Amino acid sequence: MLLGPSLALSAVLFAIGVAGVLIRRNAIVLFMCIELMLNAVNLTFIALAQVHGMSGQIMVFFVMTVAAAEAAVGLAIILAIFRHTQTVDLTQLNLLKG
Amino acid sequence: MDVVTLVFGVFALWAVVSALVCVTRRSPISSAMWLVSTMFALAGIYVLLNAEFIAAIQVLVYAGAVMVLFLFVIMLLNVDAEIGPMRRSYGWVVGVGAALVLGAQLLVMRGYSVQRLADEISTMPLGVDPSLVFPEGAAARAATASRGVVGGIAEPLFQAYLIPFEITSVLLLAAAIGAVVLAKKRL
Amino acid sequence: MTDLIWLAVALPLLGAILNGAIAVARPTWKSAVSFIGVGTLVAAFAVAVMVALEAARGDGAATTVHLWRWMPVTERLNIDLALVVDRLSVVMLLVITGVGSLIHLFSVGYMRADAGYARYFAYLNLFVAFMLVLVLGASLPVSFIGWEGVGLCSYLLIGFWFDDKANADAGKKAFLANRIGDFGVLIAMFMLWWHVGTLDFGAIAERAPALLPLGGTVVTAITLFLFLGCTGKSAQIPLFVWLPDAMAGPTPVSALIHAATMVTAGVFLVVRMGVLFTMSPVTQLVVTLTGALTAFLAATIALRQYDIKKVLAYSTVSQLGYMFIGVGTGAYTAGIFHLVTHAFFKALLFLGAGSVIHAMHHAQHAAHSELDGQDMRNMGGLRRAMPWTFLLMGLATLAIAGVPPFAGFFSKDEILAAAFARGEVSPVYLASWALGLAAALMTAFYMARLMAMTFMGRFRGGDAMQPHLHDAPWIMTGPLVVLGILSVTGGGLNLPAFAGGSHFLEHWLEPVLRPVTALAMPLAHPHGMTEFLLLGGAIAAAVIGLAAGIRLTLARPVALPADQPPERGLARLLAAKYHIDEIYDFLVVRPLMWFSTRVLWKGIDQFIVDRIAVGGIARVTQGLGWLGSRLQNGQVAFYVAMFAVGAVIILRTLAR
Amino acid sequence: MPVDLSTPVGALVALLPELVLTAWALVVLLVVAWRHRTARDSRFVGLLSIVGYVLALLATTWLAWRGAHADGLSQMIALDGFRFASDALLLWIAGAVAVLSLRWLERQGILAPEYYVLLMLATVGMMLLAGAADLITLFLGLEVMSISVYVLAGYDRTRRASAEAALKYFLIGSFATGFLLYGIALIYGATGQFNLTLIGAQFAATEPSLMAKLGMGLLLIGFGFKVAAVPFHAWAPDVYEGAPTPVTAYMASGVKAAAFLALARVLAEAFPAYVDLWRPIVWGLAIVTILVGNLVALAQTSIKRMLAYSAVAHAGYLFLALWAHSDEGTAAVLVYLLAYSVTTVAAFGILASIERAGARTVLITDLEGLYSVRPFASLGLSVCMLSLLGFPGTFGFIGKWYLISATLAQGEVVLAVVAMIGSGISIGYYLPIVLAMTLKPTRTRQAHQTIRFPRPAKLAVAICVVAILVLGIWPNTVLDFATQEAVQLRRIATPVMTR
Amino acid sequence: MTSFLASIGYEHWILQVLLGLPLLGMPLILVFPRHMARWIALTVALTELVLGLGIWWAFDPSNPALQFVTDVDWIGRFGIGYRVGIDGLSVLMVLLSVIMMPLVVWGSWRGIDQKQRGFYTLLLALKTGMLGVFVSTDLFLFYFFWELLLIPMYFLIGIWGSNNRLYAATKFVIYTFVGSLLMLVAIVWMVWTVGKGTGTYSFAYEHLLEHAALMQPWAGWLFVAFALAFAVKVPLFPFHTWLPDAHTEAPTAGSVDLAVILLKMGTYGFLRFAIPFFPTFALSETVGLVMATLAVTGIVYAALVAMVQPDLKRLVAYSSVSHLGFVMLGIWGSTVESVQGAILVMVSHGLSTGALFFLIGMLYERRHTRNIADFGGLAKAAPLMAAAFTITAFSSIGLPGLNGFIGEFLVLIGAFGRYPVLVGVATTVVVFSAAYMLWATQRVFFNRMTNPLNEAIGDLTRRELAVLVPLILAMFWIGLYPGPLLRRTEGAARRYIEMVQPHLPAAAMQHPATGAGGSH
Repeated sequence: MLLGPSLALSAVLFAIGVAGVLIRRNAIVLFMCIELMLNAVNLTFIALAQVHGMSGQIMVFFVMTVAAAEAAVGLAIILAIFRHTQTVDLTQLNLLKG
Repeated sequence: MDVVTLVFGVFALWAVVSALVCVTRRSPISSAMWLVSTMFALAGIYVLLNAEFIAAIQVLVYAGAVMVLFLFVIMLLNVDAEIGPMRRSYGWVVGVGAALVLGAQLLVMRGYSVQRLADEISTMPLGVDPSLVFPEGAAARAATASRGVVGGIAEPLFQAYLIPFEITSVLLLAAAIGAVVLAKKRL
Repeated sequence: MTDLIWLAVALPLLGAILNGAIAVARPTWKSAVSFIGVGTLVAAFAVAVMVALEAARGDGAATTVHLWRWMPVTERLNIDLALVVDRLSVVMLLVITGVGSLIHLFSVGYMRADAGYARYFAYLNLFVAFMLVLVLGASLPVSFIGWEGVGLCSYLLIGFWFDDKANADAGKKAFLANRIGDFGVLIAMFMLWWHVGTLDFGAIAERAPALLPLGGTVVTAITLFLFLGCTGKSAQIPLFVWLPDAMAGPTPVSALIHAATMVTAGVFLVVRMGVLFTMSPVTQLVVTLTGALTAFLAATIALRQYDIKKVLAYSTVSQLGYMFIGVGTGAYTAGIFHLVTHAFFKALLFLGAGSVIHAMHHAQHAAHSELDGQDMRNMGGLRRAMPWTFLLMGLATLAIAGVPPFAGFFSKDEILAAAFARGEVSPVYLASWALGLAAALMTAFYMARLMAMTFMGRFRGGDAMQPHLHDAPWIMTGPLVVLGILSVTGGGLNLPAFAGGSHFLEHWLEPVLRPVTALAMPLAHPHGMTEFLLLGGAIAAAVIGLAAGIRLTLARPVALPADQPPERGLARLLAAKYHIDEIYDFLVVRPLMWFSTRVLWKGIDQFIVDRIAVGGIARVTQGLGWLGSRLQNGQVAFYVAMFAVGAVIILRTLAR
Repeated sequence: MPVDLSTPVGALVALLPELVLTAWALVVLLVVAWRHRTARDSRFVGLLSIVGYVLALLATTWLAWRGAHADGLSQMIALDGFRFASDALLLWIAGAVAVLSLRWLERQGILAPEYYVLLMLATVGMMLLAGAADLITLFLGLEVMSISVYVLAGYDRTRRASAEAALKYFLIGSFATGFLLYGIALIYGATGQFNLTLIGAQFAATEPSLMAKLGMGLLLIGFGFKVAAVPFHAWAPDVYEGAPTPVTAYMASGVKAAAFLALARVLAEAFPAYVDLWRPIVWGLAIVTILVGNLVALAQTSIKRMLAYSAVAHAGYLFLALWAHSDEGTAAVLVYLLAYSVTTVAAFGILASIERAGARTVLITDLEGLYSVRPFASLGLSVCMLSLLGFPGTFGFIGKWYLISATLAQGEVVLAVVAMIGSGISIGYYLPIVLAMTLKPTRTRQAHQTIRFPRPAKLAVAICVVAILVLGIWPNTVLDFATQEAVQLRRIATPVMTR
Repeated sequence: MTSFLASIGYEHWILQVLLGLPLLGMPLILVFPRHMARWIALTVALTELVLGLGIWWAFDPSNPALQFVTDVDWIGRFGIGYRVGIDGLSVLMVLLSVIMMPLVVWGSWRGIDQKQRGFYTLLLALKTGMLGVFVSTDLFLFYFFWELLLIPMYFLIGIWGSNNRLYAATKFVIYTFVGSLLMLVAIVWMVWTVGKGTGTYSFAYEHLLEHAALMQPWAGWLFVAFALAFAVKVPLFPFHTWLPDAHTEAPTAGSVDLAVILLKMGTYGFLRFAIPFFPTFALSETVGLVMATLAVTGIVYAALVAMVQPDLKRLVAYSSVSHLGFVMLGIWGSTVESVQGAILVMVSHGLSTGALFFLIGMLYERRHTRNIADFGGLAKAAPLMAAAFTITAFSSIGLPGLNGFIGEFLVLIGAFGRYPVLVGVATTVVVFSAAYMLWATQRVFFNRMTNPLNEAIGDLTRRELAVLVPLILAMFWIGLYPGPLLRRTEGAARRYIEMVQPHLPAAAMQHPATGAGGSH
């Protein structure tokens, strides 16, 4: 059933996603790293669904929906900020601080 | 080592390498492409893990639709590759360090086998039969076998998980309105 | 009649209130003021006489008159506002109301022209009321009302002409010095209450011998603290400095408060607390020695003073020292005796000086002179212009110098004899006797000097003033005459056996002092040769002093203040009063002010508490806040890193 | 009225408030399709949306009045007093924010009435989040809310700050969602369940497994982000400052309330057995959040930002009630959230009226002398500050007292003391606002002349301020109600636990 | 009188009326035109005075328990009630507040010439708060009033104060608020502890007091929490630095209320709550010594600092610190005498310092300065004022025959048995107090008049006399015949001592009348 290896793989992918979020500064790439994290979690759900039944897979279905919705809104937000600043470099987006 | 494990290993390596490359590429486009690659690898694993329907959606919706949206935006904005180092050096150290520690913390779950899970969930003494503890898993497999992949997932989705399913409609509506409001040129 | 003793207090108090009201509402009603002011005092004197007559008839037992419950706190602390009439308080009562009446009368003339006439009489009446409370109080707290009250009146009267800073300063100084003494009295009260369980004079005398070990630390401490109070009120070392300054007040005030009555309160207190003092030999020693040193020191200063009132002031300090030698040696009667006679002749001297100053003042006014009307160097030869004053002051001088048979002779001799007799117990008493004798010599000297400079020789104030000098009106001279008679005959009050007397005062006070006598070791009175030698010594001192004083003063012409050559050596030190004021200023006042300002206020209050502690907490908090807001740098990466670190910590905590 | 949630009719009944609101949102959306050009349109839509909240509130009331409860296990959505109380709380907040937005949007030139639709959808999400009996519903509710609020935060498209706020909120929010989701996955793995009650039952019967612990931790981290607990708070000040002011009010009160209510439910229903495990974490979060929130608030000059940090600090106080893990604690969450939301809405309402179109953020110094021009506004804001400070006589005090009471009842003194220290620090930034308004003179004659109080906002703020004062003196009704509802939350978990 | 009052059910409504009338007056002031404000305030104040004076007769001195008790549920679910009542510890403070009220209004009659409505509204609010603190017998209610007071005081100082008012107002509020934060924790903790022990969760004072033993394990911490709040309010050295600023910057009415009532709340708190709840800890050897030492340090320290103050109000403020030190010393002296003395010092300090602040306010109205150096020789121009000031000054420094003496004497004599050395040190203040007061009096009213501005100042007006004369009469009355006051406080003091008696360590001295160190 490959439960352990799947969970391990998902942990590794999640960590890589987190690392990406931590080190990248392009908002879009950052968002992609977050998608990677979600994918890692999905893998966990799928792996666990083997023992717990269909509900895990259904959850993944919902997660994908959410991811799609987030992508739509997120990319819209990125577009909106790009209109203001002509950049998606997060290091330059620090109007708000203190 | 059986064939399934071997294939899993291949897919896993593929996924990890693709993910690593994805987060380290300067160019957003190539990052996106490597992410797609990761998703394909994961879809392969999903098949190994008896989630054929999800694997299909993964390819169709995720790798297909969502990532195309990403690429579309990247192209639209014509974002160049990041210039210079991605982060200052200590940023790298902190970022990678935190991620490594986090990963290590989560990686302890590699020790989970079905048997261990069964032991933990069950209140009975150690060494119970997992199939007794996880009847739902067995039932799901049986349902898949009898009604096909889609039927197995559809029934609970539209019965037990009807409410969440309906909520997703609200979610998508909100996302649609939001995206439109934010992205359209003039209000 | 004794029950009506409260009238003696109430009458002057009423006078004070009425005069106070007039002072506020109609300050020009001077006749009414005189009538009320003197009238209430004379009425009080009448009450006193009647009470005294009744006391003379009785067996000498004390009568306590309860007026109302003052501090009914608990069963054990239940202080009534009560007055006690016994033979001691009767003596004081008579002196205060009697001499007080005379001085009030004198004041009518002396203060006539002053704008604050009503206010003056209000204060003076109030003083008498408080003084009577002091001597009549049945317990320490009640007496303490009077004790502090007279201090208050003294403060008000010294600073009567308050628009001169020096006067106001003098008043404040007097009050503060007194307050230092009051501190002692308060502590003594606390100790008495906790150790003897009562603050009633009668009860203390009754219980103390049983409850306190004879000569023990407690009783010594109590009496020493009480004596601290006495040094304040009665101007003894180390607190005497206020009295000379107190001469800033009107002269009748000096006569009444700073010579006849208030300053003797300390002596009175020692006698009142005789039982306690007798129980502590150490304290007795201290009292005697303090008295002797004060008598000597003050006399030396008086030698080189030119202000007529200052001379008298130091003389008062010196004479008070005598009284303390008396009460210190256990010769309480002698102390009281000298208190009474001193009241007569010192009041007379002050009033006489007042007459002189009054005359000088008038003359100055008429001649538009700017001279200092109190400086003896500007006087001289006044005997012709003011014969009555000269005569009466002369009598008083003889009395204070201790020339027999004037009043001072007997009382002073009795004190010195007692000190000499106590010499067997401790050589300190002998030393005190010697100091007292030396002081007596100097007393005679400076009094003779005063008389000589004032009344003899020729007038040095200039010709313009001379025609305007004359004796005071009879309303002022009248009281002087009465006091003169008393100064001459006052010695009769306790005339010793060798002079054919019967020790009247001693017998009179015997019931009061009975508990003391029971405790004290019998004092061997010097008899025979010794007695006569002592007498001879005293007389010799007086005579030599007087003669020397007159001779030396008149030996060469007195220089005017402006022409005075600078003094050298000891004379300079004496003229500067041993620099004691300056020393106190340097050692106590300035350091205290510096300490309060620099260390306490600016240092602790503003710097340590406000800036370092409170401000520090505020600043550290704000600093932390600022630091926190720096961390909020607007960078998503940093926020996410913080997030990740937090996540790591939480997971670590959970999955240990 | 027992409701069988496994039947479609039962689900419809149970979700009545959400359904009503969603349906009304669709109606409003249709109206928007026709009328979205002028200020009047915007106002009209706004008013229309308020009707929706009222209707949803009526539906909630009806459910509560009928005593609706789950027949058997409550699946997906809870059906108990706590949910009705939560719904009512969230609906009133949303309604009040809509009222505050009524003229504000037009004045700021934001003429897109979809705003109100998004606000309604976000509210639906919040209600689902707070009422979720199942981790799936919880996740979806959270996402409905989040996505709508991401958009709302960036709604003022003329301002770069607004867009930046939206981006930051979105990125960090999605990041946090990943953690939350991972947590859900592991809990699912450890129990095989998504239903909170069943999870609780499972946990009650087993020793805490590694997977369960990690899952719980990740879930807490996810919630920690939503409630802006330190160190997951960093987004909050930036986003609060950048977002349009009514949206900030909505985030500070509504989003935080929904997250806390959900967290309270999760902790009470799913994790009661592991209380010893999560209490130390909540304890630590509370202390760090209180201290950091209050300290950094001290350093702020902008009122909005100051209020953002104060919101962080208040999240810290709320953790006290969670830590207590008792009926009092749960009731305290309700009471405190009500007190806090009433105050926050009023404060932001006044702040919104003071803002000028396109101007920079309002600084504390900008308030100087406000009293002489706008006495009622400054008095109102003063009352709000005192209420946030927890001053007796205000509703905020009742809330704070209740929190402390609940904590101390469990024998925990340190938390209570830290909360009080936090309060002590907070006077250092609440008082200067009162001081600036009432005691300082105006800088210029023209100052405050441009302040306009739209009538609806005025009404809403006035009601809030009066409520703060009245409930500060007579909180009985609210306290009784909260206690009654809180007990219901516990009643569901308890029988299962003892199984 | 007593029976008449009983017949109208006086004791049942009087406290409610006293608390409620100012609250009723507040909206009236806001509704009526501006010039009516002070009249309304005065009417309310006088009504309160007339009604409140009945307490003097209706109060039964022989009954040491709480009287005039009203107990109504407030937040019944949590054992919070509107519980009020007074006993010997509070009766004088209630009366004092009631008596001061018209005087304060009158004293502000001319001095407050702007924003009158706000001023009098806040004044009335302040009054309710002050009375509330003294009559509350429910800890929640107590805390409620305790904190509520800060608001009106904050604005009174902040709006109508002098130059540095913002700093002073902020300092005052922050000090007091921060000080009393932990008290809230302590109160709640007590209620829970007692509630768990007895099954009854109640904030009622009597209930908590009865079961105070249950709090023993935490007594130290709880006491510290209470003590911090009260010590700041007293103010005990070294928590006193807010007071000089607040006093100095406040308008006359604020200073007077601060001095007369607010400061007493701290010492009252010690007597009412902090010590009776935790006697074993509070009166233990060490804690007692620390508190008494702080009290005595404050007494002497403040007197010395007062001596060198250039500002008249600041001087009086420091003198307040000194006087309140006596109260603290009396409380820790732990004898009936010293406690009675402490209560009496609270009253007499109110009278004399109140009068001093009124006088300084009158000077300020005339000359717009409080700097001592700006005055001099005023007695010539304003003899009545000089007389009033001198009498008050002497009352303040404890001249026997005036009010100040009785209290201080009782405190010192009562505390001497326990802390002989400290009392000795404290007694030295008779010198320092005389020094600062007389020096100040001299520099203001005596000496030569050098500043021509001082010549024109008028003497006291009739209104001002009406403010001062009652105070001065009261000073004499208390100084000469304090029996009626002492009788009213004795029961409570005795009950208090009996309560703490078992917890007292052996005293340094034993009174010979009883052989016991503490009680009678």
